[in-house]
Parts: sequence; structure tokens; C-alpha cells
Amino acid sequence: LLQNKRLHARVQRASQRAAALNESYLRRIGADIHDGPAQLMAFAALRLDSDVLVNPAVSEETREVEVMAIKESLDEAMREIRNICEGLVLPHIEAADLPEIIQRAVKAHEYRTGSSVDISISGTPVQLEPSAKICIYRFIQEALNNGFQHGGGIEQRVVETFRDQRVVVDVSDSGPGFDPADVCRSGIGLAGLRDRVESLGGHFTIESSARGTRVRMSLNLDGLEQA
Amino acid sequence: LLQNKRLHARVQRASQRAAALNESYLRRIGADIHDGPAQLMAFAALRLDSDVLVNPAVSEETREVEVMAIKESLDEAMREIRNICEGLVLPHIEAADLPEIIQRAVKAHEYRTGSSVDISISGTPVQLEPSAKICIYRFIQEALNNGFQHGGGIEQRVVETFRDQRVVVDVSDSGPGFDPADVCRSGIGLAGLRDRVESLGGHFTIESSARGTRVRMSLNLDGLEQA
Amino acid sequence: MTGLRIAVIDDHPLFREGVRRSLSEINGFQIVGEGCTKEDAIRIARDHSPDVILLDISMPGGGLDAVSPILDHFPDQKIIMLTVSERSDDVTKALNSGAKAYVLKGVGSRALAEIIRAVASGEGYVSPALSARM
Ligand SMILES: Nc1ncnc2c1ncn2[C@@H]1O[C@H](COP(=O)(O)OP(=O)(O)OP(=O)(O)O)[C@@H](O)[C@H]1O
Ligand SMILES: Nc1ncnc2c1ncn2[C@@H]1O[C@H](COP(=O)(O)OP(=O)(O)OP(=O)(O)O)[C@@H](O)[C@H]1O
Ligand SMILES: [K+]
Ligand SMILES: [Mg+2]
Ligand SMILES: [Mg+2]
Ligand SMILES: [Mg+2]
Repeated sequence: LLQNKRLHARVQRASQRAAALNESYLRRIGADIHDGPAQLMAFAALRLDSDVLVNPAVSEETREVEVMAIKESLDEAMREIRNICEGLVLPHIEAADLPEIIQRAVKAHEYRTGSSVDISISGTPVQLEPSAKICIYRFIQEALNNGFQHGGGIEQRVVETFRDQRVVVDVSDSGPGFDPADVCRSGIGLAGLRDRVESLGGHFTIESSARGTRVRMSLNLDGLEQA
Repeated sequence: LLQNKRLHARVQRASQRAAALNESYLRRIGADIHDGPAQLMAFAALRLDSDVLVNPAVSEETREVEVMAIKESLDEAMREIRNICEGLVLPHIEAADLPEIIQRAVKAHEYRTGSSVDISISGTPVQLEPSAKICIYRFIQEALNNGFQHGGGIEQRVVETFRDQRVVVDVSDSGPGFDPADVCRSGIGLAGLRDRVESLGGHFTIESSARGTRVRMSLNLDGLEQA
Repeated sequence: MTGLRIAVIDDHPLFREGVRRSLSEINGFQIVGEGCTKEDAIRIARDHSPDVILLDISMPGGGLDAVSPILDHFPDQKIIMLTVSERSDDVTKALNSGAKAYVLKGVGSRALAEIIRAVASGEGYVSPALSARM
């Protein structure tokens, strides 16, 4: 009973943090839009009003240069908006199975960064809830991102295994590593991953040394009964 | 023990749905941006390429008209982006107490819609977790929105009471009502509210008749022990 | 060349550049200072006493927090907020602190020039989208 209570408390705390986390995620999106596309659009709007665009005394070349500058900032704004939207929107994963989800997350990372990532998949056919699929996708997405940003993208790997009714996903690199104790809980990267995983009753661990980093999540397929 | 297990299962299911919900919320934001501002900007970018802007044979007036059209769509895109961002970002509620949170949610609604909403607040001083504050703010925001959109905004009220260690918030209207049984669970409005509230161990109920609608949430302050 | 002496404080370099170019192609303006933080704003106000300061909100230190320190020392300094933020809290705080105008980014260069002239001659201004709501 006591154990049950503790477990319950942990799940509930994690899900409270997940809610707060989601808000800080939304706030970050808002800030991203404000700092990027909104400023570029403001520039375009400002310059569009310039006399240079309409005054017949201005040469064709000068006008051309001005129009190009406006167009560039608008194009850049659209690129940034597209990136923001892409990061927001999960590919439709309801119909996808576990191997597909892992592959999609890895492909998206490779495509975005131009780097390459090793995959190993157990192939055990497992049925997953949408929430578990989302969790796994976001886990791989953020962990690969960290490995690329902070681990130099060295020998990045994603390994999925299945044991004792648990799906285990490892994301690792051979970068310089870091001390997980130094990372504050309030971030929305690693801390967010932990909350995501724990709010589904799963486990989350980080191992890091000078030889590299491995982030692991595992989910129990039988749900809370055996958690 | 059995009861504990059932409760735990409910919280966990709700928090799974809350995770899925966050994703569909993000997807909706992505779609909003995509369908709105991104299209307007694409239009502006396209027109910027027009020969009319640089060709010396074109009159100042014609050019002026063209520039105005581009500027219009850019302005509209910026307005839409600002609106989307505003809905995204919660006001800073960490420092706010319960009455302030309720007032802010109501004020924001009144400001946005130009309508007015009655408020009644118990005034009992209560300490709330940030996750509970967020939940209450989002609850009022969405329930008022529904009352305005679907309930004609008729006699909208927000009533907060405190009893048996529970904070109870009611949002109601005297609109035409609806049959809650008809509403599918997968929406991100009412279904989302239920999941938000239940994932914090709270209760959520809808009462609706031809005389109006009342949506109620309650949270236990002592947390899960007495849930 | 003389004319109105303007300072632009904004942490976005491209936008700042846009303002500089826009004002330079219109007669009667002279940029006397550029900066990207609250501290820059306070320093430029002191060192250059511009006729008008264009002040961003979202930047290191926060533009809103520069208004009172500037006006404490130079009560006649004319400040125009030029920002993406249309939050009513921001508008209220800016005007209560003594900013003369609140302009939303998205404003065109010619419109901006007119607003600056109006403010320099003692008028106030709030973007129509905002004043309609207040
Ligand atoms: N694979 C890794 N290799 C080396 N250091 C890492 C790795 N993953 C995380 N870290 C360290 O842990 C810190 C926290 O990571 P986290 O993902 O929480 O935040 P972030 O990546 O810095 O920012 P965010 O993810 O919010 O954009 C990083 O700043 C980095 O110092
Ligand atoms: N206060 C209300 N009065 C009348 N009908 C309501 C009210 N609230 C909800 N409904 C009905 O319940 C339905 C579901 O509401 P819900 O908030 O889940 O979705 P929505 O408002 O239609 O869309 P969304 O919130 O996702 O933009 C509404 O479409 C409406 O028919
Ligand atoms: K700004
Ligand atoms: Mg990270
Ligand atoms: Mg709704
Ligand atoms: Mg800025």
C-alpha cells in the first residue's frame, strides 16, 4: 500500500510538472516567434513603406536592391515559421508502429542536421498507446538533439530493446559527456524528458562520462499494475 | 487498496490523455500558423517578385497600389501572429494568488470579446501549486470561450467557492445548452479540460439544459491523500 | 546636416538597420545613437540628449525599465516605444511611466517618420489597433 502510494505520488508530481512544462514550452514558442519571424516581418513592413519603392526619380537598380532586401527578410521569416511549425507538429503517429516511430524520429534528425545516426531495433511486435508513442518520439527527438548540440554528434545511436515486458530506448553518443548533477530540474530539455517518461509510469536514466552519454527511457507495457 | 489502484489508474489515464492533448494543441497551433500568417506571407513574397515594382515604365500610382496590397497582407499576417502568440503565453501566474488568477482570466476574455462576465470569489486564502493555477486559468479561459461561442455569451459567470478543503470553480451561462453525451472525447476543448483537471487528481463535471450550461472543476488542496 | 536627432534602441540588428535606413532617406532626421539594451538607452539619453528616443521593449534589461530612469534625469526626454508587444499591461506601463507614444512594429517607414515629427512637436500617439481597445 505504501509503495503504491509513493508510486502514485510520483506519477502525479510528474504529471503536474508535465503541465507546467507544457506551458513553458508554449512560452518558448511564443518567444521564438517574437524574436525571429516577428522582427523580420517588422523590418519588411517598415521598408515596404519606403519612398524608394515608388519614387520615379529612383533608379531601377536601387529599387531592385531594396525589393530584394525586403524579399529576403520575408523569406527568412517564412523559413523560421516553417521550422517552428515543424517542430510543433508531430508526424501522424497514431497508425505507426514502434519501428516506424523510431525511424521517423531518426530520419527527421538526420534530415535537419545532415548528420547520421545508427539504429538498432529489436523487432518485437508491441502494441503501444498513442501517449507512449508520442513520448518515445519526443524522447528520441530531444535526446538526439542534445547529442548533436552538446555531444558533437559523435557516434550517435538509437537502440531499442524489449525485456521483461518493458520497451527500452537508449539514445547515446561518444561526445565529451557532462555531469547530470549540474543540470537544473527546471530546464525544458532533459527535465522535460524525465517528466514525460515518469508521467507515464516509466523510468528515465542518464549515464554520462568522458567517453560519452547515454539517455535511457523504459516503459512497462502492462501499465501500472507491474510498474 | 483496490480503491487506491483504481484512483491511480484514473490519474494515469488522464495524464496519458493530457500528453496526447498537448500534442493536439501544438498541432492546432501549427495548423493555425500554417493556414493563416504563413499563407499571407507567401502571398506577399510572391507579389514582391512582380515586375511592377521595378519596371521604370510602370507609373508611380500603379506601383503604389501594388506596394499597398503587399503591405496589407503583411500587416494581416503580423496581426494573426500576434493573436496566436498571445493565446499561447500565459501571463506570469507564479506570483499571483487565486483571486488574481480568476480575475486575469476573466479580464482577458472580456478584453478579447468585448463582453462582460460576473465574478464571485470566496476570498478564502489558499496556497496553490503552479500546476493548479495553470489548470484553473486554462479552465476558465476555455469554458468562457465555449460559453461565448456556443452559449451566445448570455449571463456568463465565474464562481469560486471553497468547501471541505476543495477549491471549486464554476463557469456558467444561460445559453441554449447542449447534450454533453454528444461531445466526443477526442476534442481539445472540453475533453482537454477534463484531462487537465483529472490529471491533477481533481473532479470535472458538466451540467447542461435548455436553461444553460455549468462546467465545474474542483481540486483537493491536500493533494492525493484525500482525493 | 541638422534635423531631429534620433536614437534607436533595439536588440534586433536588422530592424535597427531598417530604421536607420528609413530615416536617412527622409530629410530632417539624424541618427545620433544606437543601442540594444536598457543600459544603452540610459547612457545614450545622457550622453547625446536626442530629441526623440525609439525604444524597443523586449531586449536585455527590458525597454520598459529604461523609461523611468531616463525621465528621472531628463523629464523632457521624448520616448517612443516601438515594439511587437500589444499586451495591454505593456501599453499601460509605458504610458504611465511617461513614454509619449506607443507604436507597434509593422509600422511603415513614412508613417514612422510622421509619428516621430508629431511626438517631437509635443503630441502623443498610440497605434490605432491598441487605442481602439483601450
Ligand atoms: N549528449 C550530451 N552530451 C553532453 N552534454 C549534454 C548532453 N545532453 C545534455 N547535456 C548537457 O546538459 C545540459 C542540459 O540539457 P537540456 O536538454 O536539459 O538543455 P539544453 O539542451 O541546454 O537546452 P534546451 O534543450 O532547453 O534547448 C546541456 O546544456 C548540456 O550541458
Ligand atoms: N457553454 C456551452 N453552451 C452550449 N454548447 C456548448 C457549450 N460548451 C460546449 N458546447 C458544445 O460542446 C461542443 C464541444 O465543445 P469543445 O470545447 O470540446 O469543442 P469546440 O468549442 O467545438 O472546439 P474547440 O474548443 O476545440 O475550439 C461544442 O461544439 C458545443 O456544441
Ligand atoms: K519587441
Ligand atoms: Mg536540450
Ligand atoms: Mg471550445
Ligand atoms: Mg527586441
